Amino acid sequence: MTTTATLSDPNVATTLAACAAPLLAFAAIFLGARRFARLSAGLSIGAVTVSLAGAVFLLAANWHAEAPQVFSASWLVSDAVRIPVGVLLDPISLLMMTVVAVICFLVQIYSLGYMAGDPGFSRYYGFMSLFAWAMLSLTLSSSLFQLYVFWELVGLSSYLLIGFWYEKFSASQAGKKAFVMTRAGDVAFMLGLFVLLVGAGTLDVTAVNGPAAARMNPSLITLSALLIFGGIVGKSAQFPLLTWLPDAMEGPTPVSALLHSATMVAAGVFLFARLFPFFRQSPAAMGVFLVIGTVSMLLSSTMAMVSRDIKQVWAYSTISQLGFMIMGLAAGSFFAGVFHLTTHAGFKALLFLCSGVVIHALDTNDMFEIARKKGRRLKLAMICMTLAAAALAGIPPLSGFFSKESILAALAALDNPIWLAAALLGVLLTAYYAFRLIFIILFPRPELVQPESGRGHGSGHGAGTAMGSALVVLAAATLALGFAAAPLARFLSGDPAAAHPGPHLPWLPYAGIGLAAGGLLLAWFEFGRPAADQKGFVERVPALAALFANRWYIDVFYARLISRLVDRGLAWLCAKTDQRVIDAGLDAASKHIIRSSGVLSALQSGMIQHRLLVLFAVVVMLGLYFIA
Amino acid sequence: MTIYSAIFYLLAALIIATTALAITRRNLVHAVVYLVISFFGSALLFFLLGAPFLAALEVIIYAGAIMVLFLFIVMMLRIEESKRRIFPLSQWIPAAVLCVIYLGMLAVILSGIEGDMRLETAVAVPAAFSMWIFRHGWLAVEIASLILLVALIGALHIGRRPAAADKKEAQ
Amino acid sequence: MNWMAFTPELTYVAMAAVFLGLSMAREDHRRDFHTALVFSAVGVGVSLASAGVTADLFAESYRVDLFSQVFKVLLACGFFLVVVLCNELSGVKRRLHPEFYLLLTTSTLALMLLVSSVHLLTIYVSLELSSYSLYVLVYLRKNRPRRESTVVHYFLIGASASAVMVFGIALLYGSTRTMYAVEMARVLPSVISQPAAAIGFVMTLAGFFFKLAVFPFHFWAPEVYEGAVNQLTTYIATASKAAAIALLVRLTALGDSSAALAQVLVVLSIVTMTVGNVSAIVQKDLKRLLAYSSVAHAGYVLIGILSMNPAGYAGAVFYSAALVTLKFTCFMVLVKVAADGANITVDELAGLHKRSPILALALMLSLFGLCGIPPTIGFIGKLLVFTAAVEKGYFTLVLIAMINVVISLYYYLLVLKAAYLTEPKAGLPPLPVSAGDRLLAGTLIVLIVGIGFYPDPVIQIARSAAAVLL
Amino acid sequence: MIVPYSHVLALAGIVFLMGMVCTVTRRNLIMILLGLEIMLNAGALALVGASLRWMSMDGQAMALFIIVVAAAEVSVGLALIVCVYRRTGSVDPNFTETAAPEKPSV
Repeated sequence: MTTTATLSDPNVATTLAACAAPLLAFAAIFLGARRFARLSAGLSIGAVTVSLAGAVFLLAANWHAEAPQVFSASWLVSDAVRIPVGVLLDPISLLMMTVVAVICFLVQIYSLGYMAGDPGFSRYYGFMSLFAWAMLSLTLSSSLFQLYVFWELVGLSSYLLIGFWYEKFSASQAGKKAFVMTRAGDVAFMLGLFVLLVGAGTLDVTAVNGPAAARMNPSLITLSALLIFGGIVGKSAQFPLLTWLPDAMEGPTPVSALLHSATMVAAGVFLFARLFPFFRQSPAAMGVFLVIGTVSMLLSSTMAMVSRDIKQVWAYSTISQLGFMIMGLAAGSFFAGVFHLTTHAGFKALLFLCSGVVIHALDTNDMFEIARKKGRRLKLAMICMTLAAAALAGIPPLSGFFSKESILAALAALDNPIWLAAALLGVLLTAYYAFRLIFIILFPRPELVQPESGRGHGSGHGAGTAMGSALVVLAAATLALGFAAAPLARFLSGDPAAAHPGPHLPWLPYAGIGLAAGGLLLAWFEFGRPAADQKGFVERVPALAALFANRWYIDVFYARLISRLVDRGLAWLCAKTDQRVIDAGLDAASKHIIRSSGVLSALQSGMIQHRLLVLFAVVVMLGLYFIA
Repeated sequence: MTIYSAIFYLLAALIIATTALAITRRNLVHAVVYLVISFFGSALLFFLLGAPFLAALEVIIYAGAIMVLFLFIVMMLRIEESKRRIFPLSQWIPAAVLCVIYLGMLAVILSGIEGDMRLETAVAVPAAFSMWIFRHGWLAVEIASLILLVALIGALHIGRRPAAADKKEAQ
Repeated sequence: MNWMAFTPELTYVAMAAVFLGLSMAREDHRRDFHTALVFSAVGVGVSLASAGVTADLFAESYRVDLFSQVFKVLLACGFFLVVVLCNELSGVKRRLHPEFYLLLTTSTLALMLLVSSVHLLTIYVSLELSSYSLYVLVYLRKNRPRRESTVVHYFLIGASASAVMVFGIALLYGSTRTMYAVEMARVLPSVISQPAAAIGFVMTLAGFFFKLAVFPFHFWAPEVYEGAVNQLTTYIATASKAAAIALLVRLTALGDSSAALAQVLVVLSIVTMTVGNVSAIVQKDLKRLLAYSSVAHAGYVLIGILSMNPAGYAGAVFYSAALVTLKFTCFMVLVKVAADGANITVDELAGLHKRSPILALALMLSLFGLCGIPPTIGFIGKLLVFTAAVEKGYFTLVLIAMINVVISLYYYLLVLKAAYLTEPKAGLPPLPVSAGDRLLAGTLIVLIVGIGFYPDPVIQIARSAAAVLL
Repeated sequence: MIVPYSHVLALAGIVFLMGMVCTVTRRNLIMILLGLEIMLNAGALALVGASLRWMSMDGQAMALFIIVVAAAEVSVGLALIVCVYRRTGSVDPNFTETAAPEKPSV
């Protein structure tokens, strides 16, 4: 049941303006304004302000809307082929749009300070606008094809943004890894869409969530749901594709805040929420999602417990929180997942931006180093970071507590208590690793603190006005957002009671608080108290520490698998063909190989006669195949 | 078996034998001379199959001009005898496999020909053939002349001594 | 005889004659360039003027219809654009410029004759004429190590393909009694069950597979792309490909009813695009990378052809137009960046966005087009081809093709990354881009995006051209 | 009455095969070129046979043009061989492996 809107409708006009503004800014920056850094930043921030205003207006206007609104047109390719394009305004897309617009806006403001003086300042803002456009359009897409296109565009712009600053990123293994892993997920996503198209005959979101799926064969539903979930796994860095995210932290910190915590990686969870009714048709698939979410959440929490790199810790925690969201959704509570998505966007962006201030000022990522350089002197950043970490850990009355609690409630509704247990363990671990980091920085061991003179160049930087204001706004959101649970629940699912799904277990909030406090206390005992030797219990078991620090050897596994299969196999053959043709003359050793090795390697050696042989053989084979 | 079929089989044996000899000779001059005989055999076969004009061209162009050109180049380059195996192992094993598959394909082709009547004798009189060519294949004749022109230019530039070319460039 | 229908070809004959004369005259490369420019511009005009003509010439061995004329316009445009790039033909000795233009002209003439030929004899000799012109052209590059090796490989593979084709024609003729395409279309369905006809048909296609660089006839592509002068590589990647597509479409339309033929083409298509894309990933030399990407695109085009329905043929026609536009744009950037006529590696594109924003933009859009990202002309091409295949039920094939598209995204993005993200080496000046070049780049950008947004007119032309065949 | 068409085709097919074998096995550019000539000749043989089968001249015309193209092929091919020989002193088809790097010739 949807309302079909027309172009003259204020909602649609606002939506289009909000989406198009960043694109126009991107075009303007690249066509002319590139030489004027201030103008570029102004254009970009102006555009994102328009988007923000549009998003807020839409949210307000549709706060009490009864039915989702669809504006669809079709792109006439030819009279036989047409591609539907459109805008779908429903609670989840409106909420996500607002979140994206807010975070984009704040990060761009923050970047004014962070990126000041960078030679690529205007290009940075250009790519930021491109990203904002792609991400906003993704949230509003009415068909899955359109969503896929913007999904890829988001990937592209994130590639551009990361590579923008860190030359080494793209050249290094890390860049390739991020690209290959997300691409692997995208291939699955694409195949899933294909199966869906074949099975349901449409890619329209409302149709897929509604009548079209009902006509589908249940096994096809499961198949396409699992494949589409592959895309989610890739984008949201879930198990088993989780290792690219920590590596992607090489990029500039505002980019990490924007892409790798609040918006881009959350696109995966958004897609889950977007297709929630469809996915729910397949209990088997939902079971798989629950397992994957849980495994990712626990694995990444353990990894975060031993990392020394401040951004890495937040990256692992992002994976783990995304795992929480997926658990909530897979447990059947639409609201729990989306609410946690919203609150997480706020406090995780805050965490990264605070870390950005610290890193910018002290020029190091290592938390012990930060402590040594008296990171706690950066008061605003440290206060905000502590606040956000408390929200992450689920300490009331911060936003994270409420959203996590609703996920716990959703999990408690399941028959099998193991999921709830796993989630509670996750709460404990989260509080532990979050406060481990905070305590290490706040309470450096006195003998290690650097004398006053050697503080480096950083002391003057601190958080400027632009950066500081972004922090304050986010901190306020972290404080306040938790109390918006009931109205949000009414908005999202039309029922305020959805904030507490499942049976009412009076002990559950206390259990959550208790475990969070337990984790906090453990961290205090090991890192915070004056006599602490700042050595975690994990580090006392070397094998365990190594296991966690090496990310459960997932990377090693991939390296073996991929390098054997891809690098050594296919790519090696290709490279070798190439070398043999071009550089054969330079390589005396290869001659020996040609003579001594078997037929196969000779075929790859690029000798003209072997090529002719292949040519003739294939012709003959084709001829035989033809008549067979 | 008519006298014509006897001649055909004789010529076929000759062609196959001399071609086989030609492709296995280590000495290039021998190979070329065997091939000349093979092409003579083909020319006679063309005659038998009613293409006297083509038979003449085969002798004049194939056996005459082309093979003499080969002979000329072989003698001019004075290529020394290679001490290596004439068919390197890594090359002839796959080639042998290819042969077997190819012969299989040939057998399938031959067995699949429908209405395999014996060929009647007939002659395309050169005058009629030429008339036919110019009536139906006029465009092809013109294109062929362009091919020869391009080949001429190509041979001229490729075969030119680099030193001479450079000297001229330097002037 | 209707000579009007033959004017485009006659224009190029005249051009060839003029350059044959000039090759014996005094050396003057500006004169050569301007002459070529004028003639090729006239060629575009004449082929546009004769676009609507239909005729049967030369004892019906030569057919002028909408299909052939569309491709002639495409070829004339491609040739003209390549000549425009020859402004700084520094890869060829100046003394040899007339020969260069002469052979380029004969090759274009041959391709034009090819797209109109409906008799196997004419098809064969036209194909040979264009091949021989290209062999010699590849040799004309100066100061290129291993030049002989490149030409020898190209020549041997080409000659082998043509020998296979000759034998295929012999088999085909032996079982169908005719060499006229029209009659063959009538006879072939009744004899395609005979192995001789079927195998002869596949072997006959070999010559075009060679031109289009379909596996296993693609071995020449990387070397020749790398070894040839940049302008010539442009020509091989655009005009020569378009003509090969035209002929493949025309010939495949003959074997229309054969499911086995479609199967053969499915296999070739899958192998071709996979080999092309996987090999492209490891390439450093930009021209080599584009060579492998051409191989991959040959695979995509085959998808349209093997669908064997009007939509598929129209898709293939559209795709060839898209390829000409996109590939030409890529190579134009390459030629401009490598101003001294040398080859460039992907890394040497570094900082292109600073050295020349418009060229960088053109490169980005053409690469997006080659990947098939909407809204570009390349996306529409892929869409048409894929929908045609899905219509015929080739789901698996389309899936594999889509996976290939995703793989190809990787190396296209690497090029893009070099152009946009890496900083240029210190001391590299901005590229001098003349007003004419800007105009050309701008036009191409508008074409790529404009047709991408509103492709309907072009699709209609492609459709009516393909309708002529059936 | 001569022989069935299939016998002519068999002969042509075997000759084609021999040309093919020569092309892919002999490590000598001249022999490779000879192999290509043999293959073309086999094509001409099959065409002339088919021409007689159908009593039409198309096949013979095609054979005629094959001879023309063969002449062009040999002239270009032999010129290339001479060129390669000048540069490397051998006619090995894999001459790139032994070729000395070319000196810049300006």
